[in-house]
Amino acid sequence: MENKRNSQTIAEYIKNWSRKHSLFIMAYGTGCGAIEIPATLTSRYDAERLGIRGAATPRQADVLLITGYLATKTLKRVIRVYEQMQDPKYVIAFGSCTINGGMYYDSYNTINVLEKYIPVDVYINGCMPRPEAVIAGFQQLQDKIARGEADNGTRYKENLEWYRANQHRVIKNWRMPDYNW
Amino acid sequence: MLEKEQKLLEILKSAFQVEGKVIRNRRVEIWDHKEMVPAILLMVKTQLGYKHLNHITCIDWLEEGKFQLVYTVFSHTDKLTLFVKTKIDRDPAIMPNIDDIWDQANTYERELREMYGIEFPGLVGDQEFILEDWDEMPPMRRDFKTDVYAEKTFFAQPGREDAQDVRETITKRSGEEIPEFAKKYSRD
Amino acid sequence: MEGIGLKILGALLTTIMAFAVGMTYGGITRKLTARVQNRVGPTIWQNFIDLVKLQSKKTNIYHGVMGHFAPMWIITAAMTVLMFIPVLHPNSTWYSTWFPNLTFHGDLIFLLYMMVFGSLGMALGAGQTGNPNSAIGVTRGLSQMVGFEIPFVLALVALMVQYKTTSIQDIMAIQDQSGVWMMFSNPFSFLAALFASLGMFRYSPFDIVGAPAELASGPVSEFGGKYLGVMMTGGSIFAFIKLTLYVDLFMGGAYSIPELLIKTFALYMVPVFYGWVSPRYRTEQAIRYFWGWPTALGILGVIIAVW
Amino acid sequence: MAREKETTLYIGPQHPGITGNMMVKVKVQGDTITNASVHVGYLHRAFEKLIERRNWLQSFTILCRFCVPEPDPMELTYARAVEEIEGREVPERAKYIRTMVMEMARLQSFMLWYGGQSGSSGLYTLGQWSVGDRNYLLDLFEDLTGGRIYHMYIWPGGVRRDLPKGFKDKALKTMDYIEKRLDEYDKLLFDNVIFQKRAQGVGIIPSDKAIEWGVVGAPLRGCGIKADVRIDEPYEAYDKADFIVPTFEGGDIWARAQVRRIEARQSISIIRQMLDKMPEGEVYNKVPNPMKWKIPAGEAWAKTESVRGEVGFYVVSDGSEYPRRVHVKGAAYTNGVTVTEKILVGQNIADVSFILNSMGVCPPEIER
Repeated sequence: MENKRNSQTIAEYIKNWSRKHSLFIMAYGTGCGAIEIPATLTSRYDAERLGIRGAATPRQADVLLITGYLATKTLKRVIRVYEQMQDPKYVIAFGSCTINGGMYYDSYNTINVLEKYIPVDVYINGCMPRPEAVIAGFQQLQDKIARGEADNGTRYKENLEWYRANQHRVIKNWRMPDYNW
Repeated sequence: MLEKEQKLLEILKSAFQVEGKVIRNRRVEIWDHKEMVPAILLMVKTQLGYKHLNHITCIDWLEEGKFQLVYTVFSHTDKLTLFVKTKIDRDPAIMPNIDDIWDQANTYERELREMYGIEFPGLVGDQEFILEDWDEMPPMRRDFKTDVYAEKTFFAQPGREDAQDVRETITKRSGEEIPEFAKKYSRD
Repeated sequence: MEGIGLKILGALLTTIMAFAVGMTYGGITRKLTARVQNRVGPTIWQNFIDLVKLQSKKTNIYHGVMGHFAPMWIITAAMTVLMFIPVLHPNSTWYSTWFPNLTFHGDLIFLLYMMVFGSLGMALGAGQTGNPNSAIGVTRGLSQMVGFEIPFVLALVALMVQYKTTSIQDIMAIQDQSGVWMMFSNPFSFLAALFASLGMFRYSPFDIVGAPAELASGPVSEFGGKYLGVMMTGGSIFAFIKLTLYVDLFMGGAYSIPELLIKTFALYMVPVFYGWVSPRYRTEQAIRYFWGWPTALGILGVIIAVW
Repeated sequence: MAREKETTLYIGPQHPGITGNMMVKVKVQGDTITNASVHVGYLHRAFEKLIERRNWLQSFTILCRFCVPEPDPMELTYARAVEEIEGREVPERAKYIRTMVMEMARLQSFMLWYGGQSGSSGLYTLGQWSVGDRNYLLDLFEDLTGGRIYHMYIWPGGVRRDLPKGFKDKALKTMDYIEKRLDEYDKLLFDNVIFQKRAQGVGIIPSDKAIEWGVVGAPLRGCGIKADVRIDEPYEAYDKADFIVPTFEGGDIWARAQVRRIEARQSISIIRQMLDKMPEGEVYNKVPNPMKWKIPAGEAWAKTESVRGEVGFYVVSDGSEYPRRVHVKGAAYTNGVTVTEKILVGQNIADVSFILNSMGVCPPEIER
């Protein structure tokens, strides 16, 4: 029992268990991987049986899916959405293009490495990842949550200056409110 | 065989003294100076029934110092596509505005202004259409080097630098030989 | 003293039951919906898991006083209304010991006023978040309420006229004596009230308040975490209240909890079934819908009652 | 009575009702839209710039990503433009396969449209059904090409490989299943009074302005104008197929939905015909070493009919291994920007997402 709980207190264990089984994903299709999200949520793959369902606004969501490459214009919106989400929050990055730029490595308008701008919990590689891969990615995230290792929000807050510096490098005109969590 | 196409070319030639030719069936192209383009387009739209403006293409001929603009119009009655082509100077690039003939030309021209830096006098609408806070050279110009810019602005994942040719990289990193059948596809 | 202790215990029990039943019904609906949609679906306890998760989220938003106040308002309103609802039939043995709560004679009119309190709290809270989606959602919610309140009130008026009382307990007792449920003695009023219930439960086609594709979940779009959890709790208690009220008024009440569950579940499935096959109405279409046949049926019900 | 306050509402880029990653900025008075502007660019990946740096065949990896819900028309259009410049012949069997693939792509896109149109109006059951059933079509694609969404199957000179064994039977079986399901969808969607009420008289494109505005595809046919690239300029084996191009009067969402309803059935019929009539033979007129493959200088304009309307490619070659310029005019460019801006004015705020879905707006195609 102790081993399974991974030296968490009972309260922590229950919290993490419920977080694991109830993941609200942010309805934001940032890239082409978004085409597989409907497939993942519908009959054949049915992610809702794992407790995964959509949430309409960032306030209610737990998981931010970065479905593919991010244009710099979208990056700005993604950062805003990410900062509006409430702790604990998780980020799943889809596709090769979030890992190293993929086929857009030389494009002037897409970022290459997502991790430099916002912390990422799970990467799902492939272009584009199949629904099976997406579900496998979600399960990896669930394991991570159950172990109590998913600390996306804290990582961001602790290294905020570093992330901000990277973000400012891409977003030249920074007109965004500062959130104080 | 190509009567409709020939007839269209005749009409345009007699009206505007343009050069032109029939490319194949359903495709006719004409060349003219940039000042004449709005007049030709207005005439084909109002009198010949070429009411559908497909798009405006810009081709950058960097070596000549010219931009080639192609206006593609289509007639739903004749099922014919007409290309109105013109070449303009690259610097300064100015082209008469046609968004009073077709409303949707407004977006096409805004895109050209943003991507190639072609000015359309009298064009209204936001300066930004697709890009945001862009302060470099218009990116679709051929002398804009996108890879240099990307390297300068974004972070490359380690391992990207030597991965220009995947097969070479594999041999270098792991010592694995390229199989015989794959060698004929090598770059040099 | 002993009496008060028992009463408090009974009130607590009522609240917990209302909450549990409302949440489970929501879970069962999610499961059934999934089955209709060719899916396996979540467990029927999924709503409880969601609630625990929402409560365990950190919340660092400040949207003004009303932003904090609105969820509390909703849950307070829900619990207050619950106290005035006779959960079981007054003649049943369970009732006199556990569920008398605060029911008194003449409570129907009082309830009519109290029921809108929750929505009011929502409106005030959503108004202060400053999100335009919330504001539009609230406007829509109030418009829709104007729509469905008319057939609902007409049905209740018919009821009060027919039985010449405003006490829910008396209405239940009369139905019991005559042996005919209101549902059968005045079917038109029942139908009018049933149509109104479609609007109350906000399933499709009347989910115009929180329509995700239009308003990004409407009034609650700025509420997350604990706020949303509290709202969810309040909402499920309200669902139980509406169902119980309908059972009390039209189906002669229930003598035991299993009977109550069967009757409420049957009623709950009506809007759910309707929702599966219906797209969403526009606001003015929804109001026109309520002011059409349901209102006519309600008037007919009143005429029959007066007769 | 004082005028109501005008509110600005941003629908998107993060919004459940938006089709993809774009933004519609609407000004509303009460519930009525007084001004709408479509903002794009959130998906700009500089494709046309990148293609200048890829060689003729490498471009295919980029091409299919122009429009995610329906990538095949992009491949076909580009392949046809390249073939026209180079003068490369396509084997007869490849033409039939291409036609079949195009119709399969259209059909799966129709299924996605069923989901979008009903989901945006709150009928989630149908959305779940059709998007779930779409998987069967994607299975066919996987059998045929190896990819679920992106296929890169159509190449200049034909298709990459022949039909796998047993494909015909499987395809026919799937078509039977889909046809049965389509009837069920119609019962749920088109026979539904609420859907009729929502769709009729909403989002009207005036039929006398439609051509001038640059409307293409199903919205144009919904205005009563018979325009379809498949019959205007028959390509591949479409001249050998027997199908009708439906037109409906009205120009509203209802008419557009009706057009798509019939076209989905026509797609099934064309797929069956193609499987039936397909001749034996080669499928690929092989290109030389793709790394050194040069195309003579020239320009070509090719277009195909996708679900959203005509997709046009203007391809320019300067005689080297790399394309000089590949310009893409997606169907959504005018349908989704200027036309949508015009028809949204005067509509109810509740109908924005509904109209966007009926216009088939696909943002990656607009900004590329």
